[in-house]
Amino acid sequence: MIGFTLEKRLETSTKTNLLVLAGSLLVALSAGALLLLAVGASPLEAYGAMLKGAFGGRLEIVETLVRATPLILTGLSVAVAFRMLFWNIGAEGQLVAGGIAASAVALFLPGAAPWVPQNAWVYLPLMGTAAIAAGAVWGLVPALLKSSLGVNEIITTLMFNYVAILLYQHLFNGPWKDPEGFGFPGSAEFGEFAFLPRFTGRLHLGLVIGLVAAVLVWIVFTKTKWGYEIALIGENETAARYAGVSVFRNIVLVMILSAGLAGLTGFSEVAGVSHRLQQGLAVNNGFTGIIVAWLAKLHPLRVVVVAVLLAGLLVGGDQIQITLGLPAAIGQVLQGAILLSVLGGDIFSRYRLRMIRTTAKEA
Amino acid sequence: MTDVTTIPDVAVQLAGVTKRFPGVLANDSVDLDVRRGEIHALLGENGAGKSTLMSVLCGLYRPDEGTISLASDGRLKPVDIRSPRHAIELGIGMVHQHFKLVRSLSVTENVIIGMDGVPLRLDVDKLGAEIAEIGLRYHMPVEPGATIWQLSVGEQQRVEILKVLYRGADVLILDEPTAVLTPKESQDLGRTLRTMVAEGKSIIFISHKLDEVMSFADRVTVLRQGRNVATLDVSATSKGELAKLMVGRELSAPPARRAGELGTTLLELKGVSTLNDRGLPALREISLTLGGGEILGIAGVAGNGQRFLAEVVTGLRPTTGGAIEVRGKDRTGASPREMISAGVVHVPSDRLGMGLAGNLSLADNLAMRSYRRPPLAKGIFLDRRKMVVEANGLIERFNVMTPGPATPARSLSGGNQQKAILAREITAGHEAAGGAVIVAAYPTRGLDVGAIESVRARLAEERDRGSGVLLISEDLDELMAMADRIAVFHGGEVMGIVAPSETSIEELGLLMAGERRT
Amino acid sequence: GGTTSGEGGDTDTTGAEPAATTEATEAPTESTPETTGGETDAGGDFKAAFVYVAPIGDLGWTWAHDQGRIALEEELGIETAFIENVPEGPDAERVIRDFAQKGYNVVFTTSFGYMDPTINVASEFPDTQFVHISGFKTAANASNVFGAMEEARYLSGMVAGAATESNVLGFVAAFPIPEVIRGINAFTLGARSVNPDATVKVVWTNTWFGPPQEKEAAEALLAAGADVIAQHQDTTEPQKAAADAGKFSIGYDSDMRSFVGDSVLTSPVWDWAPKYISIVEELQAGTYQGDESWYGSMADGVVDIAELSPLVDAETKELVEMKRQEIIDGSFQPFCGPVLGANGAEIVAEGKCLTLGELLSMDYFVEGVEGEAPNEAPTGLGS
Amino acid sequence: MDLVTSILSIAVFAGTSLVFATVGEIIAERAGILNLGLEGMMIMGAVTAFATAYATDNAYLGVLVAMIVGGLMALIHAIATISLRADQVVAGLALTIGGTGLASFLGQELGPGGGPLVGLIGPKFVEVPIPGMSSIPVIGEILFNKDQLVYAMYLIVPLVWWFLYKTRPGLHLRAVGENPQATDALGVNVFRLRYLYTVIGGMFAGLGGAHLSLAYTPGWTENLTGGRGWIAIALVIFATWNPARAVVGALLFGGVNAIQFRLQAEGTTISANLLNMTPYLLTVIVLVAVTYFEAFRKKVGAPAALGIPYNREERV
Ligand SMILES: Nc1ncnc2c1ncn2[C@@H]1O[C@H](COP(=O)(O)OP(=O)(O)OP(=O)(O)O)[C@@H](O)[C@H]1O
Ligand SMILES: Nc1ncnc2c1ncn2[C@@H]1O[C@H](COP(=O)(O)OP(=O)(O)OP(=O)(O)O)[C@@H](O)[C@H]1O
Ligand SMILES: [Mg+2]
Ligand SMILES: [Mg+2]
Repeated sequence: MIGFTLEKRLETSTKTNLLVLAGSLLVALSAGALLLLAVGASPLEAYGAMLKGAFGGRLEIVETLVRATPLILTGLSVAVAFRMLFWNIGAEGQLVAGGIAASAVALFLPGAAPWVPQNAWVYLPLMGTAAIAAGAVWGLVPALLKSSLGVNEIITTLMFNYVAILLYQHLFNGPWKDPEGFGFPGSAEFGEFAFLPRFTGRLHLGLVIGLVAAVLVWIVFTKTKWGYEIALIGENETAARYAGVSVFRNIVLVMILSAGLAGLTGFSEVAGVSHRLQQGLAVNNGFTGIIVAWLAKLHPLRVVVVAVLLAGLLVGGDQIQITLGLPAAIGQVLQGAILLSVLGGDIFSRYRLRMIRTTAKEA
Repeated sequence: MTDVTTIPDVAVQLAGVTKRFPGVLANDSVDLDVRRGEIHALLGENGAGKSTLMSVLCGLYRPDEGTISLASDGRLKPVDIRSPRHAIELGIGMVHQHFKLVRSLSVTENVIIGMDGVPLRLDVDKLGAEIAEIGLRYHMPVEPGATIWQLSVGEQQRVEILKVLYRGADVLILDEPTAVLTPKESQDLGRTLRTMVAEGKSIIFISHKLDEVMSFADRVTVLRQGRNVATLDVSATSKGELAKLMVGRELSAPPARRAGELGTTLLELKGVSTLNDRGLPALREISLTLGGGEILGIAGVAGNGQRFLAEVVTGLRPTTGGAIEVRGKDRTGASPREMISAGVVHVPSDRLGMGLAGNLSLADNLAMRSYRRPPLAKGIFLDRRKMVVEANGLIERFNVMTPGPATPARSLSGGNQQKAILAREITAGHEAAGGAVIVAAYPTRGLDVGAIESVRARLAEERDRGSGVLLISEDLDELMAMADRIAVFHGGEVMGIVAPSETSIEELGLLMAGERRT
Repeated sequence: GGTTSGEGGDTDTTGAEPAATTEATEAPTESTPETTGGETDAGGDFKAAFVYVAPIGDLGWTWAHDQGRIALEEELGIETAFIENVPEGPDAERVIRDFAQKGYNVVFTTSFGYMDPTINVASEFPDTQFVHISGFKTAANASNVFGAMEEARYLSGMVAGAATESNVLGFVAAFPIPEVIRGINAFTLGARSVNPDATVKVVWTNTWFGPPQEKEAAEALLAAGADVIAQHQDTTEPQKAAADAGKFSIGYDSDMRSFVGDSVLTSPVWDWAPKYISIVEELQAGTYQGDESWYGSMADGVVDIAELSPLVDAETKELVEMKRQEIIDGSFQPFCGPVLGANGAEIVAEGKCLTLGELLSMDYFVEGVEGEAPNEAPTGLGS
Repeated sequence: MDLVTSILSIAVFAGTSLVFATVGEIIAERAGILNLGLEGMMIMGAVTAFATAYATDNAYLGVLVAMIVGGLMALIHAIATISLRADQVVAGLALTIGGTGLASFLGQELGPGGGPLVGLIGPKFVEVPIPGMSSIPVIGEILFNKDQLVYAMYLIVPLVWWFLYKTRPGLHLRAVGENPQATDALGVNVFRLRYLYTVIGGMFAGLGGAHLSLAYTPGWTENLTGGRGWIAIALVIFATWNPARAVVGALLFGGVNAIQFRLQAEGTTISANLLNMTPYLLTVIVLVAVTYFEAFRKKVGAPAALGIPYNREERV
């Protein structure tokens, strides 16, 4: 008799990893191709248009990087928490909380404290800090509930997303509405001192913040005692306690870092792109960050690469509709398919298929 | 081709069974036959392949090569055992080394899971009565309605055996059944097994305890590095010969009791109490002292508070009363980390559950105590290269068998996991000026004789260096041989503290059963 | 892009017979992929792009704009492209820029949240015209266009006020912003003009597009005694809820009677086609005032009410049609005094009317509305 | 109909889809499979149910197709997490992301002539008062003046409960999520059961979606589920994996929005945004309470092996 079993690989080479990844992507793109064929479109043309729309020129690349900026930061945010097996599904809400706080500083500090010099060197750090703090506070409640009472964090972080988004909508539709804005929703525009500097097009300093954050998180993970403790808790909480690591303290600290990074994303978006608090801050960057983090296998430097590629998919996805006249939702379907096939395909980098033969002929 | 052999009294025959795991040849062409109505012991070092071989027999693993034959109508027929279910249908049942019970279900429910012939609609009461009856027949009383997590380890094992019996198994495999039992429970189990073989069943019995093998078994097979090195009649062999066959060399005598003078008091518990996870008292006003250069044995049936003692002393569990002093300094309420700084180290009972993070590398695991301080730590940073260097040093000094420091701790054998933990803890203890407090919980449980020898030697060595060892063990021989004093626990209380020279195994047994020493 | 495209467009479209429009529109569409990424050829076609916030199939707001786009194709034979479901926020700016860069001569951005992105991109593409719907900002090549929906709301209020028996009207409202509040107030004024006892209960859903919530809100209003349900969202759920309860409703955006049935007495509707066509024609002729701020009225055709349901009695029909003519000829405006606030204050005195600025920033309820408004009614407005 | 009756009546109606989804997730989680793809499966169920019902003019066929589609999506989850041992949390998220996108796509393609479904009016389930029972005061209006799928819920919940606690396969289901090693060793096919119950869970989610698009808010619009899948996941914990308690939770949450709008219509002046937060905050509060008391009672909450892939030859 012949059968197949999966056998654990003792080590996985980079080549295997890349091969498996390529195979998974191929599966996902084929699934997408079937969908495109089903609606009578040419997959090659569609993928070509997407590629061109994402990376086909300077402007396209700039826009892809603009789209990647929040994904890098939320991807890092999620990676930090997941590394400790804290399932922070709440980056979206933490991002919004950060955006609210950064906007509050930009909108109201000039009035409340006119003596604070109104220049970017003073205001941007203040806004960033406020955003980190607000994101952290938003993440802290689930963290404390988890670490003190063991309340499931998937649900609490998720529910806090809704609460943050409702709060934010309340603010720009109500109390924070631009008095000059004819009653339309949205806060007043910030002063220029609260704009993140731009390089070219809309590409702003947020990208650099994201890259620096990625390097810092990488250093934390691989070069510090704290990173070691996070990995230990993620692997075996009891062992971590036994090793004298305070799990309570670390859940709190890790969530401050994770949610703080998400909050910083909110700052980067309001100060770098929208320059006011308005509709459009909660556009699923927090959720997409989960995909980014997972595809990057929680590795902070890979998060950057994955974020750029995924941003390319999103930006290129516009072209499906613009040039082919097909529903843009195909882009979202592709995201799901890529994530699923990479997840599923990962087993082949962890295991190898082995044929087994048993000699008994009959039962 | 159909092999037909005609040895009438053979119930099961394994021929040339080979099983490989990645990088490991767990069973190497093993031949084994088990007769009807015999207790056949399987001996071997940790990792010798005993559990693997039996897992093949009970359908859990598929062999890479080899044939299994079963007796039917007086002839041996080769069978291809496809799954545990199939094995059960063929009359083979196994009680695993690690219990396979669903903790949230009742005894009855656990026994009938997967049973054919149970009606779709469950009549739990009727089935429970049947199960209780079988229990009585084999001297294994059980309460069918009780939920598993409420049962003691010994009772859980009865449920495991009942599961197999209820299915009408003719061949029973018991993997280290006595590792978690008290001496009394072990003897009861022996009687039960005798009743079964008397009915014509065959029993394969894995153990590391040579005494048990000698007293229970009819024949014994010794595995070494996956190969069958000998199958002998118990009556024609000795403990010494078996030990030698297992490890391939002579064993030295257990380390002697304390040589030097008792040092200053390292650890003192004054009326310490604590609660278990369900909020019930687990320790009641425990008072103990441990001096430098002393081994204080802690005896007791599992579940009588020994684990909580270890957790309280190491700061893992808060106390609800009393005081803990380390080297004369009050440490009541100290965190695990503070206890570590105070020189309390811990060899936990649950190796993979607490002592190691299985998926992390051995190097990471060996750094669990030392990562906070130089040379591994530099400020907030951690020097990973130094970590590997240090791990290599420990691996070599403590003779841990492993491909290297990057290997995940999970893939080490139990014995080597224990060696790694000891290496880490003992080394950490050396940093404590004036001797460490070493809390060693069941440090030799499940280990083979060779590994036990080395663990005991390490602990004795530390004692001789002036450390105090709190040795929690169920193995009374071990305590009698190594401890300077033995505190016996029952129901979260100390029943008495005795010196081995002034007591007997019998007296310890009475204390463990809750008879306070007068 | 540039001004040349206007002339090119002219030559392209003048010959197109109505019967041939379908072909005329398809021909340029095929060439779209080739023209990506660059300048329009000197003699090239005129291209218009639309950015939508919801799917075209929402039967509401976006659907109405898409009718305008289709009219452009059919009547002027120009090439159009659109992208739907573009969230307000950073993605919008990218999409708008992409259209501008691909050489579209005019880009219509059809949601308030596209205002900043439109203005931003406009500054980078001075040769492209941008038309933003709703909002208040303009630039040299970015105009702002909206319509006086309150006029149609007033008429629909008259229909509702005449139909109610309980004298309680329900209004399922989206967000408390002036556009919605203006609609509620105009609806209320219209209702009370024919039925002084009528009151309007408001339930906010905080959704533009939340079928379950909008249904539940309508049911709450029905349970509170309302027997005509009006709404300001992009679904037909409130209408369906009313129909299921055997009550009347007023639609919005498009003629919802065709989807739900005659229980929808009428719907205030948008008709963007005339304005879109005139913009494109003026662009092609080079006469468009690129920074116009246009607030169209019923006279301009941008707003109207859909044909009344047969269930509306003849007397009301006549009354409504009369009022409609007065609005069109400019002799009537809903927000001319006297207008009283929900708190009893006199907002606009007899003989005065609200200015456009005051209309656009309305954040209080008038007399007869029950519900939560952002502000108390002020006094002494109008001129 | 007084206020309380009408709120309860709406709660039952609004809660039905939640009950289906929650019970489905309970079944899957009892087998040890956490499926966060509930939202994606529900919305796919909703769109395909409506498309089918519209095309065939048969609402029952719509329900059938929705259940098949929900089951197929769950099958993807099963393949990924059971056979390919992918992480259950992330695989579920992928399913929700992909499912939401696909539903939106199909909503624009499955209409007549390949056009959109939005705005079409198709067959739907309407109230079928049960003779006799529907005229019982109060109770009759709340319970027995509903559509067929609500009645199906009345049957399914007790049936699932009975199955889970009183039958042999139910015992196996409970055991498999609790200790797959033990269950496997007793000859129960862990893989097969996990596949089976994951798929059944998905079918229930599809059924929940069908109730939305065929009864509760008949027709198709984007975002029709509006996060109900996520609420259902929270409800599983609220219900401590017990289908009977899931009903209580689902009705509570089904009723919250109704109450919110009723209060507005009755003239309360609490900010609508704050009122809208209540279901989410309530979820958190309930979860905290459940966790807190459950921890005291004993540790029977989550199936012990929930979320852990099972591999016979690997040590745990
Ligand atoms: N999950 C695993 N993956 C890879 N290798 C493993 C795994 N589990 C065990 N091994 C290998 O099996 C060998 C023996 O392990 P095993 O746990 O069987 O030892 P053991 O003698 O049973 O220990 P103990 O008696 O303490 O349980 C080790 O050398 C290790 O390499
Ligand atoms: N699941 C597994 N995966 C990989 N290797 C394994 C596995 N199980 C066992 N092994 C390997 O097989 C060998 C035999 O292991 P086995 O558990 O059979 O030993 P054992 O004789 O039962 O030891 P012990 O006395 O500790 O129980 C070990 O060396 C280990 O390396
Ligand atoms: Mg072993
Ligand atoms: Mg073993």
